[in-house]
Amino acid sequence: MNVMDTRATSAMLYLDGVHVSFDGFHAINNLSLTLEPGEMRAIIGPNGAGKTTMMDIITGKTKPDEGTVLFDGVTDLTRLDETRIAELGIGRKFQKPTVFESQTVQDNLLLALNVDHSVKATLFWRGSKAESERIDKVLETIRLTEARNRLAGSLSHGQKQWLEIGMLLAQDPKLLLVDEPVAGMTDVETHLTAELLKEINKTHTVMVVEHDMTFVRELGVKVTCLHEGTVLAEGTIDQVSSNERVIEVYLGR
Amino acid sequence: MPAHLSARLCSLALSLFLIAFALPAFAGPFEDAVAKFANDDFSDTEEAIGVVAGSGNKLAFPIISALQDGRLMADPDSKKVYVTGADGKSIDAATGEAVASVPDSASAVRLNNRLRRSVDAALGSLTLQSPDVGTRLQAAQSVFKSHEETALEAVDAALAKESNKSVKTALGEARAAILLFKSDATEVEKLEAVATLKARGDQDALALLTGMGDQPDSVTKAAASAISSIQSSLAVWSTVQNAWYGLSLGSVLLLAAIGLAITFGVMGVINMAHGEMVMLGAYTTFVVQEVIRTRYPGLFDYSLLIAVPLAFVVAGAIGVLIERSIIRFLYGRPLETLLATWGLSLVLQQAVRTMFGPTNREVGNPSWMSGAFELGQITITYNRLWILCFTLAVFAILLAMLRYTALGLEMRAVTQNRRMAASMGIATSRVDALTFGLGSGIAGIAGVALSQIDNVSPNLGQSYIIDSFMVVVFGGVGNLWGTLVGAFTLGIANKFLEPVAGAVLGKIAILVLIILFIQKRPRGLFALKGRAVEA
Amino acid sequence: MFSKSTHDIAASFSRRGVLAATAGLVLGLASLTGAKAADDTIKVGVLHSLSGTMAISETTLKDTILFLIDEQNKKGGVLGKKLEAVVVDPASNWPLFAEKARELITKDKVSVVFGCWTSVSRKSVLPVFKELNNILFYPVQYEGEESERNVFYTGAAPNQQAIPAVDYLMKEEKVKRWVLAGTDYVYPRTTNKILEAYLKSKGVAQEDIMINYTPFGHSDWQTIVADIKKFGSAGKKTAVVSTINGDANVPFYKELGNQGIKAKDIPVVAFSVGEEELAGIDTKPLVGHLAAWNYFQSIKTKDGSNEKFIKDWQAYTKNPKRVTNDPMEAHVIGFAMWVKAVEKVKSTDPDKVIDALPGIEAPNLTGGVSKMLPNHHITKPVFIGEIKGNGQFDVVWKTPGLVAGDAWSKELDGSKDLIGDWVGKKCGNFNTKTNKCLGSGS
Amino acid sequence: MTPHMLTRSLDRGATIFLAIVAACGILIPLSNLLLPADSFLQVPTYLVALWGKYVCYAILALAIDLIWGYCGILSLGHGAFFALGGYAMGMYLMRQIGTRGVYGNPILPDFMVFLNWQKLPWYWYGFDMFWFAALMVLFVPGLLAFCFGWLAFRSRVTGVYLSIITQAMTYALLLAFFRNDFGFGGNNGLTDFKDILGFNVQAEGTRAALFALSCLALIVGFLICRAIVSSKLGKVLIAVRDAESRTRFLGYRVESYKLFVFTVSACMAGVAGALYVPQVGIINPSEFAPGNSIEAVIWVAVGGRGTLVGAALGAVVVNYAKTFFTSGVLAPYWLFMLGALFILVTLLLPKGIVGTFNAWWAQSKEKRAATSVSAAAEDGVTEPKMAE
Repeated sequence: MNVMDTRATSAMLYLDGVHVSFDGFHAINNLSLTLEPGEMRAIIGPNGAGKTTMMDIITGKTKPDEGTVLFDGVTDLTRLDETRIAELGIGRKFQKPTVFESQTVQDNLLLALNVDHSVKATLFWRGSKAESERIDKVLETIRLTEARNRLAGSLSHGQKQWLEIGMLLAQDPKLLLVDEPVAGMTDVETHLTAELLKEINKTHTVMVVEHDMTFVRELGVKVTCLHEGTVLAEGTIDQVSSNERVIEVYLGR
Repeated sequence: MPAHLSARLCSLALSLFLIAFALPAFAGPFEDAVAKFANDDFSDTEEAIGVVAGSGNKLAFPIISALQDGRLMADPDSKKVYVTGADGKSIDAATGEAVASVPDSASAVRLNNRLRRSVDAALGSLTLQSPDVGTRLQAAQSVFKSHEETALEAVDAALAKESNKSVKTALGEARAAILLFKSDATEVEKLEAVATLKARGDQDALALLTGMGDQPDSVTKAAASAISSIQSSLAVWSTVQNAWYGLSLGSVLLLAAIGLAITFGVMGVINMAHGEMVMLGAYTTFVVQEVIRTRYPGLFDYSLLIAVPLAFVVAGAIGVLIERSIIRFLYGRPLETLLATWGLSLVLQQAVRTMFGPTNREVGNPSWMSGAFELGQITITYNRLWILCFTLAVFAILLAMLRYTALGLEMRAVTQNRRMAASMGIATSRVDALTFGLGSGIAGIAGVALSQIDNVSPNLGQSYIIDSFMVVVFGGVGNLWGTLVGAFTLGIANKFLEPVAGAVLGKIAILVLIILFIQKRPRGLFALKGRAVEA
Repeated sequence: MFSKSTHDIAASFSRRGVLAATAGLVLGLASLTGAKAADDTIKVGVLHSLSGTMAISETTLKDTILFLIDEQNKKGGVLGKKLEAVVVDPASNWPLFAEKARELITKDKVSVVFGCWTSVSRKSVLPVFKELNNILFYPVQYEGEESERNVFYTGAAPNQQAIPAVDYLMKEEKVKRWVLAGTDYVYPRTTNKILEAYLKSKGVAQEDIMINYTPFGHSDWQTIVADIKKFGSAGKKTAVVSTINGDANVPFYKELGNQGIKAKDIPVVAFSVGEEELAGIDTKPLVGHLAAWNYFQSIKTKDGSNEKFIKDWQAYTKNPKRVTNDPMEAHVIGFAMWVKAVEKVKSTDPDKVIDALPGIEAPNLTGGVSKMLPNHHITKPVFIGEIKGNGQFDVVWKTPGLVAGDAWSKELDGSKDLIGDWVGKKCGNFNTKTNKCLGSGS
Repeated sequence: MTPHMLTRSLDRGATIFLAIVAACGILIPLSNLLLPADSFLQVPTYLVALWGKYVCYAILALAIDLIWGYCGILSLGHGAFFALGGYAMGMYLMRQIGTRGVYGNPILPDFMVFLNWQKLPWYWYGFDMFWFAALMVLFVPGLLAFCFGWLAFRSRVTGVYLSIITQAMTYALLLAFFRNDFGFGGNNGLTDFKDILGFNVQAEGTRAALFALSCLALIVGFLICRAIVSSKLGKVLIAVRDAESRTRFLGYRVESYKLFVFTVSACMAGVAGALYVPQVGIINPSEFAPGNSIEAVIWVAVGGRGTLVGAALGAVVVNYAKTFFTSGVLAPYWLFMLGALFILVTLLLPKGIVGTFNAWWAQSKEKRAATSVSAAAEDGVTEPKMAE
């Protein structure tokens, strides 16, 4: 841990001593975590470990009671709101797939493109070739080219998950926060998703929250285990899964 | 001038002429005065009261008290006046002789406010030595109010004999009031009077002191200091009074809002027909009272006790019916519920208008809810006090119900996690219906209480719906304690603003404050926090 | 025609527009049909709210007109034709009043309209009556300051209600201190302005007048009643002149009763509280409080006209407890005057009837005869009644003769030189100083 | 508005709607003015005024649909903006009366004269000029909406909370305008208008012109709404409606978008009110009554939320029903019918008339939905969810 502190300034994401509580319940307790640029990190932990709340803190949805959250070594995220944080380049995929169900797949991606998001720009927007090319590319990546004109609400669960990942791609953020990307997916889909994330990781920093150990193993990246709002263990999947306390937490006492 | 009126004036003039010339030949001043009651002229009646009361005749008391109760009958044709007793026996007022029957042409001698005051004053000095303590106290108080010099003798006589402490104080104050206005009273007497009134220290004393006119310097000075001391104590009391009014208004708001706190706060149903549930409760009260009036008049004081459960059942049953037939199809679409229930409120209003007519219906106050008592220098009306107690009781019962009964547990389970509750074997649709019924039933109970202070008309509900929503939203949706605090906060704030800004501006100010407050705390005073809220 | 054209256009687009176009067609046709008036009857428009906040007061007036028409038809109608009532519901909605008035006159071709209660509803329909030249009988006491060619005001003007009431209190009750309490709208504002000026002219000091306004439907009277009590305990006899409107009265009187303000201490004289309003309150604690009107149900008449009217009315409504009130009497007078005028000119043509109406006399229900004046107001007696325990009034005072209604108050600076005279000057707001007809009245 | 926005906004449904409105706007006044009064095809003046009123309501309904149907903001206080626009116009009309008021005062309106006002309050200055009043018709509702929205949207007041405080806003304004001291004529409001731009407001020609103008305003308002909802901004609005926080995480400043449409919508409501006042001849505080605003929302629900055409249609249908039921034998029962209509529409036609029709149409021609993106976006508005 001490080793990491010295590299804090160069980290893509840096959390230190973060606390948050709801009505006396400590959801996050002295959480410290660092993510290097270009890294992919898997976060595991039982229900209520504070995984989603951590993401809420990073993306500005929840304000921590105390602690430091730095992005790119310089930006204090605790002072910014969701929009500003998204503009800085942090994209998020939700635990429950959240796409704009009454709009087409293509429009979902169009909305996600990281172009000027001001009211004026969207009001007088006219599609450009570059934009449609990017959308085509993303559609291809997430294998939804055929479904581009379908309403997002009519997609299958797995397709929705992918669409949401596709929206992240269109957003092209520096840091991707991916919450349970394979929940409810078939084995084949899970495998494809792992491949997709690895591909994405070539150009982006990624944080994945996931329960599915097969999937985490397939990703083959450093794993952090959270419990009761604090880091329980960190290391390779094998190191973490052999950690006694982790076993205790997962299997109950 | 209409013909009949001039005819009446002519006959009046004629009869005056007859009285003036024909009667004095065989009657004394007392008999003359009594005959004047038959003239149906307020000035004559007033004159007659003065003469009769001051005559010392033993018939004076029966005549005046009969006059007060509308038992003094006068025959305009024969100029005879009769006192009818409660037992149906009558006497001739002038002679005291019993008469067999009062002629049909006789009617009760009419009074107006001025005469009522004269009657009070006259009865006051006549009953100062009544054997009954209550009557004596009342007599002393009416002498205090009228403070006529002529009563001084009677007051002094009564004071000498009086043994009861509170009557004695009242008599002392009456005496002080008389002396203060008596032109030939000595300076010492007047100073004493000022001191007595200062000790009394209420609005009436203040009124006498400010209105006493020219006095010797020393008295004026003493009065000025008494006035300022009374005024400063009254100022403190007025704050207390505002707080009480605020509590009272808050209790009305709370009562109207509790039902909504269940249907809207707990279930998330925006029930625009909530006000109509209140109205149904009020109409239930009306029907109950109507039945009691016609069939069992003795039970009138219990009418509200009977109406409360009935109103709960009526409004609750209609609530269940509404939930089953409309609202259950609209769960998860709160804004659509708003529209449907708005339509429903129109239908219910018009239904009541068709059944009971558009005009206000009379709902009486039972005797234990009428009147007021003084607490220090503030007046507390019984109906407001009872409504406050009633509201708190309803609130407590509701809380206990939600916490300790099986239904309460199921309700909380269903509202927190419907799917989970359903999978645990709770019949969620039954719980929904019952919850909505409970909210509506409580609104019905509120209607019983509100019928005591407001109109019972088809529009009754409309006047409470907006306020109720404000209270629930201000307090924080889904939190009964928030509703309680919200209601009392708004009530008290309103009542402290009203004397400063006036009723209209005060209300506007409250609304603006709520709007601004919601900016600060978008989920109300007692908002639930955490991720669960967002999900 | 427009329906047809829209249909043509729609046809060329068919598909999605069909629904909208058909709807338009149906609606258009439906509104065009039924415009033909039957010739064998004379139509009488009834423009009173039957729903919404004003239904509480206005529904009775609708029934009154239906009753009067029924009675008239029993006598053979007017000019040998039966009268036919056309009832609409303007729903206490002021723009709807204007719309319904227009509909009554243009579509239903009514010869006269009896209607409105609030001033704003009258103001709303006024331009319609002027434009389409028809007749409105307005039966409610109001703030005055108006005299229109097409409107006949059968309710009281301020000088037929407010001023006599204050006179009575000054004379009979020796009142020296005044609370003018009202709902914040035009009638109380104007009445209080008039009364304030009048009281000052009688030597009442400014500090002895307290003016208080509350919003419509005000229901929490605790503070104000306490203020009145306080104001009343300054050593001078105090009275409240109440112009509190409709719904707010019940909670006001209940609070008065409960806080123990007896009429003999601080009497309240009201201009908007009649038998109908009292039917909703237990009046025992209110005995002795006053109201000023031009009619009370309890008034006994020599010829028994009032008694007969009440009996017929209760028989007609099949409700032996149904009360009568002042605006009802205003409609009775207005209706009788209109019938007489129509019979006089043998026509229902509005211009002829309007010209014939001033000078027409009709018996009122209190044994006198009211007369339509050139300013389109009528002469009325003024009564002061005390509330009795049974919800009725006991008349304690009345004006010696009939009082002529003033369209323009003599107490207000803006209107003291104005008169309305539709006979000689043909002008509703004639300035007697400059001898000019002001504004639109010309 | 740039040309590409115009072409983009006009799909078939929109074109038909505009054609119908334009036809009404031209043919009804012409028929009223040119045909003899006894002709069956002549539209009587009272119908012109009546339909003019409906058209104004339709504009208000469009304004509400823009924010509710597309952005999920349920305002229960939109009547306030309507009324403010109406008051701005009413003040102009009052000043136009000049010396023709009953007291002949050249400056002060009648209600000020008889309440003894000595001079014109400052906020009445400028309203004698039409351009100023016309500006205020847009500016006053717009400013109020901007301030209100700036506060509310920034602090993320949403859903029911927002609905309730919009209701509080209009209720507070209702009470304020009832106050005679406020200087807007109290309960009686502003009335007895004479001229507008030198034309007699009562004249048939003026009425016909006002009707045509209202239709024009409806067309322009409709085009503005279409331009907004068919632009990318429209997609963002729908995104905000369906998943507000998701939109935020994509980097959209949701409050700016809401503020923008809320203000535009308020200005439209203001215009509707301004056109309404000369046609009905009165503006009074009851226009601020919360019930009126709720009713306006119901028009939109009846016609079909999120369809624009439906909103306008709903306003006309409900108000026509009201006119129809409040006369004749049905008069005592009309509230039953209106209430039942609201209940039945929400229960049986949750998408409203046009929404249901669209769904039916889309179903019968399913493949059509896939061909055009914009048509799909409109047809496919299924079950709009309440914003969080």
